[in-house]
Amino acid sequence: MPATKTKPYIGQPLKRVEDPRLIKGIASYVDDLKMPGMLHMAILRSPYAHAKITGIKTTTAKAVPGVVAVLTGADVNDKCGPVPCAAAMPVPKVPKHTVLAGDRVYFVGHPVAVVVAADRYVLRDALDLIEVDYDALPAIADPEQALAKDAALAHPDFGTNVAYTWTLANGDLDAVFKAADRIVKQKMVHQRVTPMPIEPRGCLTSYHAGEGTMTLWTSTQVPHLIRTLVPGLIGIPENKMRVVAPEVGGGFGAKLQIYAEEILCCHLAQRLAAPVKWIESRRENASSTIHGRAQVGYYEVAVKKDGTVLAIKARSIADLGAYFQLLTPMIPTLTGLMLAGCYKLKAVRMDLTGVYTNTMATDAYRGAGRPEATYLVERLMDCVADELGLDPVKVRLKNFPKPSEFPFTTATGLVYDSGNYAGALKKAQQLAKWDALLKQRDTARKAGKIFGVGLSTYVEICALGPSKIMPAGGWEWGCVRIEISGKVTVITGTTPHGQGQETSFAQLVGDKLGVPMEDVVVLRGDTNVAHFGRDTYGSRTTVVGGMAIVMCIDKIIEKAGKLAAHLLGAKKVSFKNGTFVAGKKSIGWPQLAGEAYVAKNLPVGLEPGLEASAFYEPPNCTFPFGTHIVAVEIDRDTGQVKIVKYVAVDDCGPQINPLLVEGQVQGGIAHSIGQVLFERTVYDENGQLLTGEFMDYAMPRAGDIPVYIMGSTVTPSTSNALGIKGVGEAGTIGATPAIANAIIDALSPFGVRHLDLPLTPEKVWLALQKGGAR
Amino acid sequence: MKLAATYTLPGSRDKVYAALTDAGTIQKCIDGCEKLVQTGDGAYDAHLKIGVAGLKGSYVGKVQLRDRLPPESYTLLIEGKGSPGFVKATAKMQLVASGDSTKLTCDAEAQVGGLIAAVGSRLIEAAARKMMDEFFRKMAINTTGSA
Amino acid sequence: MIPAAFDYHRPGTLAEAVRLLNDDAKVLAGGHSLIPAMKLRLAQPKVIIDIAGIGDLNYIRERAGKLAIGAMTTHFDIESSNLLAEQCPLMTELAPQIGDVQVRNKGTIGGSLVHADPAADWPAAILALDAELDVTGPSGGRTVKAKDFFVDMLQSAVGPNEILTEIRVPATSRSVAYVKFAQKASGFAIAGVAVVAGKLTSVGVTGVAAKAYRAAAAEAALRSGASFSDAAQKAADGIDPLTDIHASGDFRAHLARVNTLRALERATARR
Amino acid sequence: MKTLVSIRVNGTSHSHEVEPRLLLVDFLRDLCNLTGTHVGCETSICGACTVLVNGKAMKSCTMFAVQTDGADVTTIEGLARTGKLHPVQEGFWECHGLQCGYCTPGMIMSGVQLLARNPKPSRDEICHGIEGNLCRCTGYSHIIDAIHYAADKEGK
Repeated sequence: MPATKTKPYIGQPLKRVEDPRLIKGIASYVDDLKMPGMLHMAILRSPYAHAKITGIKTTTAKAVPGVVAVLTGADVNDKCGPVPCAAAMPVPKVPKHTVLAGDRVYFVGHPVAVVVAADRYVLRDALDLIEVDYDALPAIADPEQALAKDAALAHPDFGTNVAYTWTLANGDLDAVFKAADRIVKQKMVHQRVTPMPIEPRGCLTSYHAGEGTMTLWTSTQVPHLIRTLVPGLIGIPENKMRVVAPEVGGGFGAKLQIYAEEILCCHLAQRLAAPVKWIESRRENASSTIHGRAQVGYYEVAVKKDGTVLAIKARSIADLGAYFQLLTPMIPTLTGLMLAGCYKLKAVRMDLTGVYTNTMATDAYRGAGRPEATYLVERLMDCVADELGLDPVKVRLKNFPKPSEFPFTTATGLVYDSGNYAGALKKAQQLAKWDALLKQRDTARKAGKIFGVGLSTYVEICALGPSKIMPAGGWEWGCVRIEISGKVTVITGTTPHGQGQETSFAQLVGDKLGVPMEDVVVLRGDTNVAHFGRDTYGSRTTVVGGMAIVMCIDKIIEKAGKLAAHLLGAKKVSFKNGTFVAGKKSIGWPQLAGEAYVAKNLPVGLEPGLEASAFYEPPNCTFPFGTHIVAVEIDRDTGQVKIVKYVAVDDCGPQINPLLVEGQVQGGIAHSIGQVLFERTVYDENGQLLTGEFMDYAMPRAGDIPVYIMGSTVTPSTSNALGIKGVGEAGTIGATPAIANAIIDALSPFGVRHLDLPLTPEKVWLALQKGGAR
Repeated sequence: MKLAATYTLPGSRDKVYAALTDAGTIQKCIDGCEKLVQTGDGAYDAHLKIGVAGLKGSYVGKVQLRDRLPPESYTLLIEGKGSPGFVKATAKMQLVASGDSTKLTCDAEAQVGGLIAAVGSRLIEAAARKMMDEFFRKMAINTTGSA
Repeated sequence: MIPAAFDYHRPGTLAEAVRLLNDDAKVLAGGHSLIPAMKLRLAQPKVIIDIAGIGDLNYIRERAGKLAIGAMTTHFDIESSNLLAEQCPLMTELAPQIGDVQVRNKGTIGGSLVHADPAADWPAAILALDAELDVTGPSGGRTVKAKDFFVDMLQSAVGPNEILTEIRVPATSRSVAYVKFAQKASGFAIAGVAVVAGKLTSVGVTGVAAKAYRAAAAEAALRSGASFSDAAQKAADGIDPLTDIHASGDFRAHLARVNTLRALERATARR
Repeated sequence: MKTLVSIRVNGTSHSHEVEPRLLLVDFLRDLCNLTGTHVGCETSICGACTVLVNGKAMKSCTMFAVQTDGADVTTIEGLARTGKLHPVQEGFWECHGLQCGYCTPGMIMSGVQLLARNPKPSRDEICHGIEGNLCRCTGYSHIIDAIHYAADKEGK
């Protein structure tokens, strides 16, 4: 019998169960998988942003010894695809997203031809030998210019670059704006960024002709969504398709997708009767894996003199790229949903125009539409404070809903489950030693330094989500099985890829079942094992995945209780710490499991076995929140920004594993540091991608990271029994405006009220020059 | 990318104009022009091996002379593509007599795509300028000879 | 990314290496400039001459009042050289600012110099120190002065059939400094300024223009008694600065001036 | 034209006839079946492919296998050869120094290199020591903790 555990696992900063294989280099990412007879696939991509293909010659490439196939759009587009978009949005004209280009290319990196060979080196040589003739066409790469009358058209057939318009309007906006003392206005550009997981995409496919089954191993966050959508695109029944996400080297939304290469790779495995592997190069990852953000907005806030914020109006242009990926047109609407931030507004309005450009599709990058909302709202709050001459902290405090007002319905129509925004703000101020920090700023400025302090108070929407608001089911599935040996197998329909749920779910199960964590194994990421699932994105895994597991545990305990009562000869048993007790008699899991499966002494009507599965349908999303406070110092001569203080207080409800929460928040903040200080995806005016490698796309390194002061408050969610909220994107959502606000505060003595990200040294230096710095 | 430059070439405007629009001379003056075949009036097919130092790429392309107003002006169109990407340039040439020499103003607009645009952005403008300077340096030697 | 195929030679002697060289061949030193270009297929040499097998190209020694550094000496070997730290501290100050640990462990000073990347760090120091560079070719050896070494963008004075063998730098006082503003993504210099302060202060600048240069106007101003800040203002005079997505020409020129002042101040504070 | 290349990897000799253009990382991954060394950027920036060549950390994506003929290479798989984790590996585990784990082998090898040269690094020295390694998940803070942990552990 295993040792009974005494201390609860939940709430402890336990080290991860998944780590040993990763730190020893013996984990299996997709490129680590090999199969006998395996072929490799490579894609020839367009160097043009927009062009007509007038001819493709493949004969030389085909003649290279070792080359198995060279195929173009004409060979494959009617056999597989198109690349699906699942966003339920009315869009009048949607380009058909074939897996390879037809007679036109619409962005740099657009797949044009595919080569297959047994040897990767030969494959690469053959790629150079495909000759494609292009007639260049005018390209458009800037979303705002795309709306100009004489703009080049991304898809000339459509006659316009406008993909759709979308409006969210609540409250009597006009009346509120009329009644306001002042309207504060600001244009903001949310620059395009590239997710850049360190592992690029990749997949391996194998078709078993005898069984008619297809297996796809792919570096994805969403094997289940792929299994739902891809079978129909490759002519395989859903129940003959298996999708496996092996170890996945980072996703950040870039792998919340179904890509042309995955479909193509499946098709080729069937067509060529051999396993086919494709591994993306970094340059392909930069050009042909989704990008994020890319919105331009004209924002207005109606305020009263005392700092009461009445309404926000947004006119936004979202750069969608040339094609729709899985959720492309939907992402900017999430910005609209979160437009009220953590404030009590009387009205909101967002008029959104989604535009096509000759660029890679934008889609869900960490935060997916919500960082844009928080950034714009929190920047606006500072603009309001600036214009009214008020303290930015007081402006925020004035407009928060009180804890007693929750559940709180926002002006955008969301129902925030629980919150104590002032509580998190106060805690952050304490940790930051707020008054001393402001004094430090005064002293620094007197000494001629450029020093700023900024904050953001954020709320975000997590645990996506109730099925009614999701494109294809927002539930989650789980399964818990007490094996005959008493070991516990947990299967989750979510697909964690670094977030650590093999650990946090084991903690949860260990506590709830009263078994040692070491006896719990958490399986994920294989549709033949996890029969159902809606996968990992939108900070949903712990909440919805965890709740599905809790439901399973409840079912198992109930069933085991019946068996225990029967075996103990009692009418009633109680359950505690893994043991069922009736009077002085007790029975534990190993015995119960043995009896349940041997099944010689079961109560009448009780099924053998100790396994339960469950679908959890969340009644609502969750709304974690927090406050980040940042202090920066700027080098007057170079414009270089240094973060000198960083305080993060996040409230994601009770924490199952605080170490993992801290890791998620810190990782998220790093993405924000990148976005605020240097990250940007650059297309030139002709649609050429200039940030196609790590040599040109700057990301944070260790030296860019400040020493964090981290804290938390705990306000349980009322949406689920665990009270948990999710934390995967909180860092990215809270940090961007806090860092930006600190920098703008530092520049405010030089007349700066707003600058668009990224705040590169040159941009900051130019602002200082303009503001009269020597 | 816009490139503008003024060069002074020895020789009369007629001589310079003739040299600038002569296929043989053009080929001699472009470093790495391996082949230049006339395909029509003012139209040529070119094979170029150009680049910077050890980083050279092979390009196949077309050269066209348009809007020819001898000896005052013409427009040069160059399109080339190769494994490192593609180049497309339009250059307007104005010739003005200046004593024994001819002053030539070149207003060029170039578009570079593919790999060279993605990884060479820092170097492209300087490389293009260098190639242009080199072309006219050689052209000057040529027009001196024929003056 | 996979390079195009090539023939590989690993000669044991310099003479053999020189004999193997031709227009289609490239010398492989540490490979940290050449291999990335080959993987991108921007460079497709038909022949690679790996000179790592030539035993006597990796050294740092004192000779005739100068410090002689073999062309195959890695950045790390320079960074950790006590001899250089004592006698030519600009070299040990600059070396750890190159790339990263892994790059410094493999990349060599010779390879970097011959590649003549306009944003490489070494050229600033080599120019400021008035180094001498020994080059061997089919007709024997020759010595090139630093000021003649950087011919143009990505083009050094080393011919296609020559090999750089040794770099000689003078012993200096401690009054030296290298101040660099790095391109965030690649770590290459946007403006790197090396100063050797003394009676005739020299200033080498890299990253700013198509090739590294001596800030002659700034040096002249210093000679005529200008203040550091006035002299530094001339650090980009007469230069056509590069522009790219990481920095405009104006900003590069500005940073050249800022870093010149900083390097002058830092160097002289060490007097 | 293939060349015979012999490399001692984690104490075991591996000899293969290879094309000279074969990258060291492909030699390790494809011919030695040591897939712990990863490829992230291919341009010598991200450091996921870091291995020790004769004790020095190098980026195996920017080296030809022929260049390491006769060398001693240590990969992530070779660090815990006796079955006991290297202190840096232990630090990464204890301090949650990894999430997706993809950059981790390279990051650990750089950590090993750092501590070999500087057993008691400051925070700044750690940052300098791992500046050739990118991590997109952790935000580095826990990685810095992990290397501190290893330094303390090795110092004891």
